[in-house]
Amino acid sequence: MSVSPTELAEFEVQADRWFAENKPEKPGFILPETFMEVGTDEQFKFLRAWQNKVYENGYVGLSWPKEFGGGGLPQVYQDIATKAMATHRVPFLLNTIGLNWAGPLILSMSSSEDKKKYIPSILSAEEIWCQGFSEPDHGSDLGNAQCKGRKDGDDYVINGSKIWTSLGMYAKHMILLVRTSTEAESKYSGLSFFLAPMKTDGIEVQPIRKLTGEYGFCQTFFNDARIPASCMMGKEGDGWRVAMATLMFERSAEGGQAGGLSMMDLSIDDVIELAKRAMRNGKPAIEDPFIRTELVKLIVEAKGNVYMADKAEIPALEGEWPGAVTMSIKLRATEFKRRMCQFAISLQGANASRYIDDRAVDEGMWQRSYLNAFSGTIGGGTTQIQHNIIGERILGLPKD
Amino acid sequence: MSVSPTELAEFEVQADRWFAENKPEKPGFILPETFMEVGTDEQFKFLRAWQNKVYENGYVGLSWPKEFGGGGLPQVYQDIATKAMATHRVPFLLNTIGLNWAGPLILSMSSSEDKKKYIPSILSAEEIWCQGFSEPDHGSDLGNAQCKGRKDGDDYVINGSKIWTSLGMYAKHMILLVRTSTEAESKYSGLSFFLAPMKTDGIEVQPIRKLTGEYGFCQTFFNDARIPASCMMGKEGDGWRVAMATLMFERSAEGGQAGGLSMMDLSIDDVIELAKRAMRNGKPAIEDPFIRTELVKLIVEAKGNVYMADKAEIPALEGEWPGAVTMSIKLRATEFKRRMCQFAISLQGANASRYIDDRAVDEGMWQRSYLNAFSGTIGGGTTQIQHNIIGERILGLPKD
Amino acid sequence: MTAIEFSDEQSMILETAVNFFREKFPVNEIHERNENLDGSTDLFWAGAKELGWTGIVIPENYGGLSLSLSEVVPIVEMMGRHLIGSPFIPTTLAVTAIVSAGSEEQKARWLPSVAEGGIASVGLTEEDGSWNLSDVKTNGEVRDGELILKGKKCFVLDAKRADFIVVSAIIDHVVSLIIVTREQLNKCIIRSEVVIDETRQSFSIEFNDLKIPLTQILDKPDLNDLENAALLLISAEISGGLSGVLRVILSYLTTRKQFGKYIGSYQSLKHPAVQILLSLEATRSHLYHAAACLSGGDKIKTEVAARSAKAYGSDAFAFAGDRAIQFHGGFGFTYECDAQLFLRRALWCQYQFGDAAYHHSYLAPLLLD
Amino acid sequence: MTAIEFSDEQSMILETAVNFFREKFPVNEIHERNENLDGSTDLFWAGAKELGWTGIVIPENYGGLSLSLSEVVPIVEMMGRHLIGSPFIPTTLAVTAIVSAGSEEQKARWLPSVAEGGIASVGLTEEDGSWNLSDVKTNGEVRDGELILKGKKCFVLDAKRADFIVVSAIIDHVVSLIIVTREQLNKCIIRSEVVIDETRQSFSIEFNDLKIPLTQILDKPDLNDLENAALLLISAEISGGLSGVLRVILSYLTTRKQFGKYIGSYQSLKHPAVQILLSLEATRSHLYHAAACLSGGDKIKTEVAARSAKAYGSDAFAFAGDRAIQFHGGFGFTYECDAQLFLRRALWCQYQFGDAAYHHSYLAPLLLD
Repeated sequence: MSVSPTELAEFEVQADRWFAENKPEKPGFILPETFMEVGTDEQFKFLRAWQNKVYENGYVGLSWPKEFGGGGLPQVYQDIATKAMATHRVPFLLNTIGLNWAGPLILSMSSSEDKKKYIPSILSAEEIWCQGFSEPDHGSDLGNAQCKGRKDGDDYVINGSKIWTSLGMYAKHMILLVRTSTEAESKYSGLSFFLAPMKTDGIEVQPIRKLTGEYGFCQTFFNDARIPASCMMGKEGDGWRVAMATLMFERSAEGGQAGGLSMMDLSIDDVIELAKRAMRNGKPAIEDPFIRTELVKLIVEAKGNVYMADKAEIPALEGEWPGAVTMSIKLRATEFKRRMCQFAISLQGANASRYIDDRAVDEGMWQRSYLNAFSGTIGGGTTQIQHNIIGERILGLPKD
Repeated sequence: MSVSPTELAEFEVQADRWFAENKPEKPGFILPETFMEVGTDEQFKFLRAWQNKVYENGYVGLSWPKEFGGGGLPQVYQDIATKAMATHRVPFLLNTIGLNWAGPLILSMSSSEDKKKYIPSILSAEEIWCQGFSEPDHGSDLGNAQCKGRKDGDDYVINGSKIWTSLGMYAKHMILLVRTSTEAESKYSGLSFFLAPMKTDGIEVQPIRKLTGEYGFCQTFFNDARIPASCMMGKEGDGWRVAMATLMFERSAEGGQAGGLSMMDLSIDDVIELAKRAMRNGKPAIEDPFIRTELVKLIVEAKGNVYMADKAEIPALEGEWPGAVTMSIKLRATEFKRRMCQFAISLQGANASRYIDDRAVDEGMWQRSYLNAFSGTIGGGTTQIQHNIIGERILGLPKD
Repeated sequence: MTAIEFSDEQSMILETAVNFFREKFPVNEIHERNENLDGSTDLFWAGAKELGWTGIVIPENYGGLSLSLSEVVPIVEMMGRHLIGSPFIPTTLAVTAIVSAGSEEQKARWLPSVAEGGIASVGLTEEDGSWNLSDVKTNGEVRDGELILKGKKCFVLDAKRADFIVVSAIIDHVVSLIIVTREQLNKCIIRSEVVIDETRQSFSIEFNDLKIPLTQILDKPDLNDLENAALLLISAEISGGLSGVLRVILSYLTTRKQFGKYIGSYQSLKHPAVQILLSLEATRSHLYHAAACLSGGDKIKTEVAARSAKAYGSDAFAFAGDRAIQFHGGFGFTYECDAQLFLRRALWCQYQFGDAAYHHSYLAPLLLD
Repeated sequence: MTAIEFSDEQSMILETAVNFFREKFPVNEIHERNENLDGSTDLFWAGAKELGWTGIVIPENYGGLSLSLSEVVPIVEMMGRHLIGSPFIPTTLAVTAIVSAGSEEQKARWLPSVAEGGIASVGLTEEDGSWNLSDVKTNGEVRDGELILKGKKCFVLDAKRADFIVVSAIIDHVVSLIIVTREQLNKCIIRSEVVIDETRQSFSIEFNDLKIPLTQILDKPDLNDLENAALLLISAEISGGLSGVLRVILSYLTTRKQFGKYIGSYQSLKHPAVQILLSLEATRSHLYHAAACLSGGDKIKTEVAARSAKAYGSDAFAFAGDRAIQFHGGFGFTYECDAQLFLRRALWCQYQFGDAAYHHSYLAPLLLD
């Protein structure tokens, strides 16, 4: 489909105006920054309503097929809408796993029937999705998943447990990785992948208290839970391949995601702004030479990450180690955020010791963000594992 | 032997005066900072003469037995003499391997006859010692030494090569680690240890050019070199144990070394002094806020290393991980030196790009010291291996 | 002259403290203690009283042991090791202020009760969070033979339990220290503060023209001394905290397997653990050197040593706490994991009484000019 | 608007450069080339002439290609990759100065010869090593219709080969740029300098009342432009150098065994190698962004981008060079190992035209105020 620049420009103006006018007022409680941090019912309701409104007004799923509730437009429309969300710093879209993991997966491999069944309610946030990959004893070692599924008639009987299921309390569906054979050739080929209904006898969800003191993740227990075999994605034993495909939607810049803001991200600009407000030795912190140097270093690093994304779009500049930039997006972004929050805290003098409270600087947001930042440097393959992956896959270094 | 404080105080005054009066003039060439950097005959002659003079005047080997040419005094005398050398920044004592490795070893395990044969000429620098542990293909992996010794009558016939033999061109003796059996129970128990005479047919020494551009290390080649079996330390197969004992003389604060200055060490005070001379943006570098902060951090780190040595002397402060301080001396000192030299270079503006030359800042000493600093972070077990050793032996972490 | 003089008293106290905390405050009960901070404090305080710890720095003639802060250091270090958040530090600081700045009458009036186990605290920080103890907005005006105190103090630890607190205020353009009694405190607005370290009970106190007898003004306060004392005690807490968090890290690294191997065998975890160990040894060395300087009485040396210990130690502790979370992986992200307790403690210690950058800026002229 | 606009010309030149250096200057002959710098330069220069590289930034009417420094960047990057130390950068800087500040007459006089393959250089640094290009002590006095030049310049690359050099001097309290010809240079004291990067041929030049026609004074010099050009080209060299040193590291990590395993399997080597890779990607992105800014013509943006690229890149390169030595173990300590060549190059790049700390201090007001 060809896109006229005029139409795009008009859409940009329209999106910009809509988000400016419809940005929700601050509710009376602190909002989470990502879908992984939704800890209370009021937060959940607020965010679900927001996604629904965004969808009803046509700003999410723009590139998804029309027949399944999408906009049927080129990706560039969604990019414009997402950018407007970021510009106006509106809340993120709650149904992240649905929009960016399960949705693209279903669109790429399910039957038309299943697409009709799942996709529209993902977009409207009517049905929330969660993810069941990690297990308590095999954190980063997905291939070693031990949660078991035994074929029994038309069902698989699942036993075991999954951890870090965000929105587990609210989700209607889970993308679930299960070991259906212990005698497969390799540990990977013994895995299968399901779109599992959460309202199933034998599935129990227990919230986990995070290091921040809040809730937001769950542990999901399976006790002889019967999942229909028809819920399997691909064939038995395809689980690893499907899971990897799913992870690619998240880790890299592959297409297919519904788009939309997935986090209310703090940027280095927020830190600069804080440094202007914060006082050090009776003067704005931003006048302190040490703080200036540290800020400059962070800004240069942040800009480097932005420019890298642009460089990755230019094939001629791919260089000797192709893939380095895209494969390191998560590593760079999450580690940068952690350090940035640490630095932001250091600007607050003795008040840096405060925590979530109206007397804390920015209501304790920086402290909370710092602690939450570990979900990025740990979840989805720790920083240490990311280094291994890049070292081995991109640089060709031998395995440990 | 009891020591009277008055006598000690007198000796301190005496030593101080002697080094003040006898500190050699700067020769017309740059002096090396350690025995590993002696690259020219004029440097060698100058330093051998200096050690000889120090010995003749009774300032080295003070704690070694009188009958073998030592001073027969308590260790504290040597400590005082060594401190005076450091205070007056006189040249280091050339015969380092003899004084601090071979000498203590011979004193602790050889016959009285051998002690008489070797010890006095170690102290006088008449006979220079070198070390033959490392091999070209097994840098840090001493236990895997492949240089072979085959018993043949009263000799061992040696074949193979050793690397990083400092003073190899000048040495009369080598402490040598050789594989005398390939069928031993473990790779360690196949090793034997010799005090090998360098003037042996089949031993050839080839100087190695260092990254500094200078010479100072050698590679030693053995081609059917016959070493008398009587030169063996301990029994056949004891080599690993003897080598480890020898390394302990160097790595930790164990007693037994002859003492004396073993390097002309640059300290953080030299960097501060440089920062006062160096200019940045038209003002002394020491007035620049960034440089001040970096200097303070380096000073605090350096002080920490000094205080740690004192803490290690107090058993009540040993803490939960005994041995951490002594086992990390080399690691901390060498890494600190490397970073300190890097920083010193950064104070020199565009002149930091100069190298050994009279137009360079301090004649290019800092650049050379930085490059030479890698001998510390690589030799005798790299920094990476030191971390492993401490992690495994002190913290009890599992092996790789 | 060695940099660290470790007295027999210090040695004995350290040994006692090691055993006391190991028995009474085992590390595996940290979470339970946090659920019941008051009960835990009672338990600690009873033990401290029995062992004479509450009177260590109080002169003998006021019922104390006439020892110095150097002998308090091992206790605070072990408190840090076991993550105790009692009023021991604030009480000791209040006592230090009175011992150094109080008149004989004042000492006689305030010290004996503490030696017998009373609790006290200090209020030195204000709403702007400035670390400079001379940045004081709280104001005292002498009127009709009384001091009228107006202002607000923050981060006053254990204010609800304290028999009295020592607060800073400007009187006649000079920073002064004033004792405020329980009775007087009861007339103030005291609000609990939410702080990152949940083992702390922190409060803000608002003085609205609070009337205080002039006899409660301390004579010749030396804020520098008081700051050094605070830095020394926090550094002790940091040193102990570093041991504690390293122990937490090691126990996970040696028991948790990933990809079939103990995670402690991976160099990306092993090597930082070694760095933490060495930073602990360095922090501890700075700490006991600072303690020795304080005993030695040289003010400049003490300031250099105390600031160095705090600057070095607080960065090291923050690093260790941060890595503790990371190295615990998913478990580290839970409230249940001890790692977060130490990270929160590290952040508290880092940002009370000045962070590394702040102290570096004060060390620069002392070390370089 | 993306941050990096990569033109077709850049793309073509990059491809040509990659192939040219791979064929003519293989990395396994670096040591041999260093033994014969003049021969190596001749070889390079002949190729550069043939490919039209010597005239890239020279306007068409003076025999050049009328392209910009952005098109020079890929060439310099590949030079850095292969550790070439030719007069290409100094020549390009001299040309840049004349293109931007010269009159039509001056351009007509000096540019065509360079387009045809002449060599030039710049003298902007003096004995004090100041990075601020306005810190100039060399003095020019106009007397009897001539300029009398007095002073000393350092780090003038390839001065022995240059047909002319552009030097900075104070004339009437203003920093000016002056062209000094070969003939005039022959009247000066030119001394070879010992520099850390042995691929460089660096010289000091002393002017003792050297007489120069006034027509050799460049009209409207903009030192900022010249600095940005220098920063851009050094950043290009750094970016290429980072690739080069990473390749050296990787080839050792994947072939050398220690304790029975390839050393590249150890995380303490693998993870820093990844850090170096990512720092290379960041440096390269900053570099081509800066090139785009320079083409775009916004002066402030260009300054920010050029300083950022140099600040970030030079620290990254120095780190990589340092680690290259360390990771090669004993072999890294030898002159024979390529690692030292890259470390020396890194130190050269780090300390010419300002290090990271220096540029951070100039970036601060641009980014924060």
